[in-house]
Amino acid sequence: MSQYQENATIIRYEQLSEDNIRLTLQADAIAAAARPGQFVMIKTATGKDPILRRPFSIHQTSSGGRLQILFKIIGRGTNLLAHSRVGESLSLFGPLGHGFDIKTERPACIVGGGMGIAPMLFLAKRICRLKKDAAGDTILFGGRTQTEVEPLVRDFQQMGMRFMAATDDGSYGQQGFVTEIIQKLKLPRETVIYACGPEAMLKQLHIYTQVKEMECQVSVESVMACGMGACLGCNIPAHDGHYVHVCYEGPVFHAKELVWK
Amino acid sequence: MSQYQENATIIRYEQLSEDNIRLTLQADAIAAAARPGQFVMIKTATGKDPILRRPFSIHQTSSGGRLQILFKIIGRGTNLLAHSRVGESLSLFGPLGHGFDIKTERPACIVGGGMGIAPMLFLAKRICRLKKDAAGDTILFGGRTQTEVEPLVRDFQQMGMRFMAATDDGSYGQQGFVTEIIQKLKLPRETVIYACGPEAMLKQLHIYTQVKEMECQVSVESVMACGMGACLGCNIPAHDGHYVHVCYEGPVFHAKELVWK
Amino acid sequence: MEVVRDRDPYPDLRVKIGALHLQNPVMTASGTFGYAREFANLMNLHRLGAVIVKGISLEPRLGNPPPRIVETACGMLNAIGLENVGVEGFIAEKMEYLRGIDVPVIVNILGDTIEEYELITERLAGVEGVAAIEVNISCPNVKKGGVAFGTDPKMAAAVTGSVVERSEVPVIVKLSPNVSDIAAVAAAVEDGGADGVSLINTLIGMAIDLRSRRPSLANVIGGLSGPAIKPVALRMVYQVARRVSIPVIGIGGIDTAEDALEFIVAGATAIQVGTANFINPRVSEDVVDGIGEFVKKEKLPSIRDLVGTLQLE
Amino acid sequence: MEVVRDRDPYPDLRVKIGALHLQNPVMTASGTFGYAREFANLMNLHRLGAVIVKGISLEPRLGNPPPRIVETACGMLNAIGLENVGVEGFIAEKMEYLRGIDVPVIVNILGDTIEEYELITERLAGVEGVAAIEVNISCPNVKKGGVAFGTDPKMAAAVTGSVVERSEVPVIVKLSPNVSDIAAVAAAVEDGGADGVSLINTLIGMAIDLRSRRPSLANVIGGLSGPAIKPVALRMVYQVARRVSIPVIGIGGIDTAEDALEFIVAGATAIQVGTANFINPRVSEDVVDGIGEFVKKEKLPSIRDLVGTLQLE
Ligand SMILES: Cc1cc2nc3c(=O)[nH]c(=O)nc-3n(C[C@H](O)[C@H](O)[C@H](O)COP(=O)(O)OP(=O)(O)OC[C@H]3O[C@@H](n4cnc5c(N)ncnc54)[C@H](O)[C@@H]3O)c2cc1C
Ligand SMILES: Cc1cc2nc3c(=O)[nH]c(=O)nc-3n(C[C@H](O)[C@H](O)[C@H](O)COP(=O)(O)OP(=O)(O)OC[C@H]3O[C@@H](n4cnc5c(N)ncnc54)[C@H](O)[C@@H]3O)c2cc1C
Ligand SMILES: Cc1cc2nc3c(=O)[nH]c(=O)nc-3n(C[C@H](O)[C@H](O)[C@H](O)COP(=O)(O)O)c2cc1C
Ligand SMILES: Cc1cc2nc3c(=O)[nH]c(=O)nc-3n(C[C@H](O)[C@H](O)[C@H](O)COP(=O)(O)O)c2cc1C
Ligand code: FES
Ligand code: FES
Repeated sequence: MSQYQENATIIRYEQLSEDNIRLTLQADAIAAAARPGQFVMIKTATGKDPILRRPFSIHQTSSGGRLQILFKIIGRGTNLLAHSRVGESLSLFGPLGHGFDIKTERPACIVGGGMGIAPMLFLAKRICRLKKDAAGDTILFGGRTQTEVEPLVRDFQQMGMRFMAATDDGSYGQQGFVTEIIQKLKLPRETVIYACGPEAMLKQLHIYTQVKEMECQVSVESVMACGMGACLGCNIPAHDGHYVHVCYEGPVFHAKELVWK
Repeated sequence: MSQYQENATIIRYEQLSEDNIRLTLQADAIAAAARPGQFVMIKTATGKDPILRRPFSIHQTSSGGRLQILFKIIGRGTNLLAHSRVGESLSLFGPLGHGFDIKTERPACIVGGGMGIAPMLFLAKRICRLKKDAAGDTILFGGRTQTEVEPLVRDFQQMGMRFMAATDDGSYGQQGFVTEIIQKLKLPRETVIYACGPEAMLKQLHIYTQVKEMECQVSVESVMACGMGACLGCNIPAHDGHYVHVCYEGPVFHAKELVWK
Repeated sequence: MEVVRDRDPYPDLRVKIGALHLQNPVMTASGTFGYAREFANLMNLHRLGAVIVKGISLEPRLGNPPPRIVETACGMLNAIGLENVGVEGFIAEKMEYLRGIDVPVIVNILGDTIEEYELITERLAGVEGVAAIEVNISCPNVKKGGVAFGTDPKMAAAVTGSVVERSEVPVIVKLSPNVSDIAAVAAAVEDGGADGVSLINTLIGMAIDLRSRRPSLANVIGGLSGPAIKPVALRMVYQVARRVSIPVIGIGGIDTAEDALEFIVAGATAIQVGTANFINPRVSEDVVDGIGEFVKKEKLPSIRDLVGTLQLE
Repeated sequence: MEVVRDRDPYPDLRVKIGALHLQNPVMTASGTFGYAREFANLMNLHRLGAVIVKGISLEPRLGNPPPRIVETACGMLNAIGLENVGVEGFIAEKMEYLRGIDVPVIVNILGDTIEEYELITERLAGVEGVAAIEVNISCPNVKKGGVAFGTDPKMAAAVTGSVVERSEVPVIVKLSPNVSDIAAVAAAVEDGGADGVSLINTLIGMAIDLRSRRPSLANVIGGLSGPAIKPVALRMVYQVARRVSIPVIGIGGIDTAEDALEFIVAGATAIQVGTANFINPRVSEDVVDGIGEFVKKEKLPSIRDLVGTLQLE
């Protein structure tokens, strides 16, 4: 696995909602090497404050070396990113971590909750490319409200997979949590769940897939200083009493490897 | 003397040369209270690095609460300012320090070297306003090259004072240092010299005015943390063996009060 | 708890340092607020819990030659060299204005010998408007200065004792962070009779100008302050608060009400705003407002109920 | 001065720490560079002066629970808790790759007792590819850990002595900044037989999450690193370099070649890049380049001619 550090020019800036933004970057080397579920580390400040880079999943790559990130403004770093402009350049390195382990011979159910949808566009596209027919696959996208979900729907609908959206308040798609909806889907047992989102959601999926004896791959988060295995700061408890490190042993894990409080 | 802290909107951005920039800010209270030779402290970073504000002379104020600063890009703070855009707002407080002591009944010779020209537009305008006739007054503006000097010439020529420009390389106006030119002017002894610029220039003017027994007011610089008398960090040696503090006892001093190495 | 004044009774931000009553826990750190007057144009002085003035010595001091300050990453170094008007000059020139601001005035004092501390304390005794004394045993700028006192528990206790003995007002001892065990110094100072401890003073640091290969400060070394030192200050306040039973006053990189509240959670009864005054002259007032809003939002009976509430499992 | 390799003879950046010869003065600080392999994709490892690996203990350690890191103003706090594979695991799993990178490998070691330090040293003796040992007597993260050794000159000298006795390679002792007089500890360590001292390790700090009123780190306290601590590090390097005659290795907030050169001017023979590796994985190589350009620009015979050239009047 090779990694690169690039100064990537911002070639497109999309404000998807009040606090959700999508940036398209020209990052040839990283885009070419990236696999679904991997992430990049981005410097958000020009000065030394905030000093650490911020991790962002690779939302999508396109021929021509383009790479997209989709992010929510939650603090200082994402705020600075939100103030960046087309034409400016960002320092990023990657691709980092282990992505999803795509099982081409088995049906897929992709579950994204909130910003957890970020890596799923890349994943869905890749699955569609690898399989002749993705009609048996499903994408479940849950969010708080319409404004969070709607702007991304078209990108997913083009995919040729079954697409279902849900919002907590019912303002778009079905009303309820994706974890409730998935129960009703009667997914075949060999289905592989690929999920990213709030811990509560991932925990529910873990319990569900344990009961159904299904495979569940989850992309998780942690604080990170380096993103590439140097600081050992990104540990989370593993089921065997040891720790795993999200940046290089993850961010994608089999749900059963982790501890779910 | 009253001071104000304002978030001032940038209403005009002028790139006068590669590294000289003029910003026009809407800063009603400060503009209204300002006197020539005073300065403001401006926050250049959104984060905490660089942490300290930067001092800038008030270049000009206009009716309608507008205030201009003219600055050269020399480091991180001025670089950040140079990247600011019209519509954004800057935090500044002032007006700070003691300005020039204008002697309306005596001829004036304003000498600005390099960025030392910044406070002189404000001073020249004020002198013209206070006197019926400023024909007996002179403005001497010296710079390294044409690019530094030319962009400001028109503003000064409109003033109705005798205006003379000089450049070290002769690329604009007379060739040579303003300190040489002033010798040739045969200024009447009662002339008051108002000067701002490189220390070497100010020292020459001090020696010249000592010999001629003329009054010489100079605006000087120092490192500053607070700009308003709180930190005592801006001291420079005074002729009496004590220290004076540039931010509140200056920045304008009588040249003979200071020590010229 | 008795009160000096009952200005804005709710939110209840009142705190007590020994016999000293403050309307709120926000003070301005010595040397970063001049003699208060400098800020009168830019904020409402009467909103403060207390004002601590620039360190006062027995005789006037010229201070160090320039340059005295240099910016560092998220902080600054200073080597002012304790320039001040001296205790007589302070009483003659500064006290009258300070008496007028209607806020407790705490006089920060320093000396090169115990005798100097004693003489300054005696001179300040009975001076109207002096609400408390803060003893700087830690200023790192003057080589022969406070340092020795601040790093040795016995010496620290000795200075404390002789100042307390001569003072008619509460005595706060300001600790140096440049020690192996600040809690030990705090404990010694408590035994010496201090009514409270304030910490931290600046960390000793240095900067070099590569072009000239000279120190950036004429004094070579200086005191590091600002957000950069906040984690060290917070840790020391936490350690000291667990060790002593007198009130602890937290200082170090406080920029916002959140910063101040973190120090209070760590065990500080009150806090001081220092370097931040240079960047935002009305920050101390903003911090008072922010603490008030927090107390309301969290529905705390008073700010005192937040002191030392750090949750540890 | 003899050389190990004469790669790019000019500019001459070669330095010596005891019998250890480095092609340039730039090392990577322990715990911030993994086991080097992590950086192979993002920089040219062979450009480094030396690689210092994550601290190794006698037995493997799990380290602290999360969260282990938190960002601070121009810095970060870490409480990794010295997670490492243990000396056996290190030799078995990590050394082979490290032998291949063609750069001196310095093994950073730590223990809870002198005996542990001795056993690790004995185990490393004769292991091919170990160019030197850096003894961490200062890691502030594990409560019972290095701290005691690092703060007491006698203990520091004792550990040094017993490691030096058993080591076949040069021994560098890494000092703690959380002391009143770091030069005294350095002097004791020199007497103990150290070939060099490296400083500073992290300053002990703390951060609090106001919302939960909990420490931001599971370990409560952690080590502060990054640009925020550079002024303190530079001051300590300056003080130690004037006190000892063995080589001093400067560490603390080094981000650029300018930073590194300032430490060298202050008296450091070599430097280590730490936290900056996280922000720019190829920063250590950039620092090597920048130092080379400086030596050329200033027409210095070698980088060694810059060591301790601080101008004082
Ligand atoms: C592998 C990985 C991939 C990620 N991919 C994406 C992505 O594609 N899109 C996206 O929007 N975000 C993503 N994140 C989260 C993103 O990194 C954080 O939102 C970002 O670092 C916040 O930076 P900030 O400076 O804006 O917030 P800060 O100022 O650092 O923090 C603001 C507040 O948010 C909290 N916070 C900080 N980081 C996180 C986090 N990781 N999760 C939850 N709360 C946090 C802090 O505790 C603080 O209270 C990812 C995180 C990881 C580890
Ligand atoms: C009262 C006063 C009024 C001023 N008015 C103006 C003005 O109208 N226009 C203008 O362009 N500048 C003015 N200056 C200078 C201006 O404040 C500095 O140029 C600015 O602070 C530099 O900030 P920086 O972050 O860009 O540079 P830094 O990154 O802080 O410094 C970059 C380099 O420049 C050097 N430097 C820093 N400050 C100064 C200084 N004051 N003089 C010379 N070298 C310095 C530093 O040592 C460093 O080597 C004034 C200064 C004072 C004290
Ligand atoms: C310019 C300056 C001058 C100072 N002078 C004094 C002083 O005279 N006496 C004193 O006890 N502390 C003095 N200090 C230390 C501050 O009071 C405070 O303890 C320190 O700056 C840490 O707080 P901060 O990070 O909020 O600035 C000074 C600090 C600065 C920056
Ligand atoms: C995440 C992290 C882990 C560290 N682990 C160790 C260690 O295992 N052993 C050690 O001696 N120092 C360790 N350090 C300290 C660094 O080696 C260095 O001394 C310190 O970070 C200061 O340098 P810096 O400011 O350049 O980071 C660690 C530092 C960090 C940030
Ligand atoms: S973030 Fe540094 S090891 Fe994972
Ligand atoms: S800059 Fe602070 S007193 Fe002058």
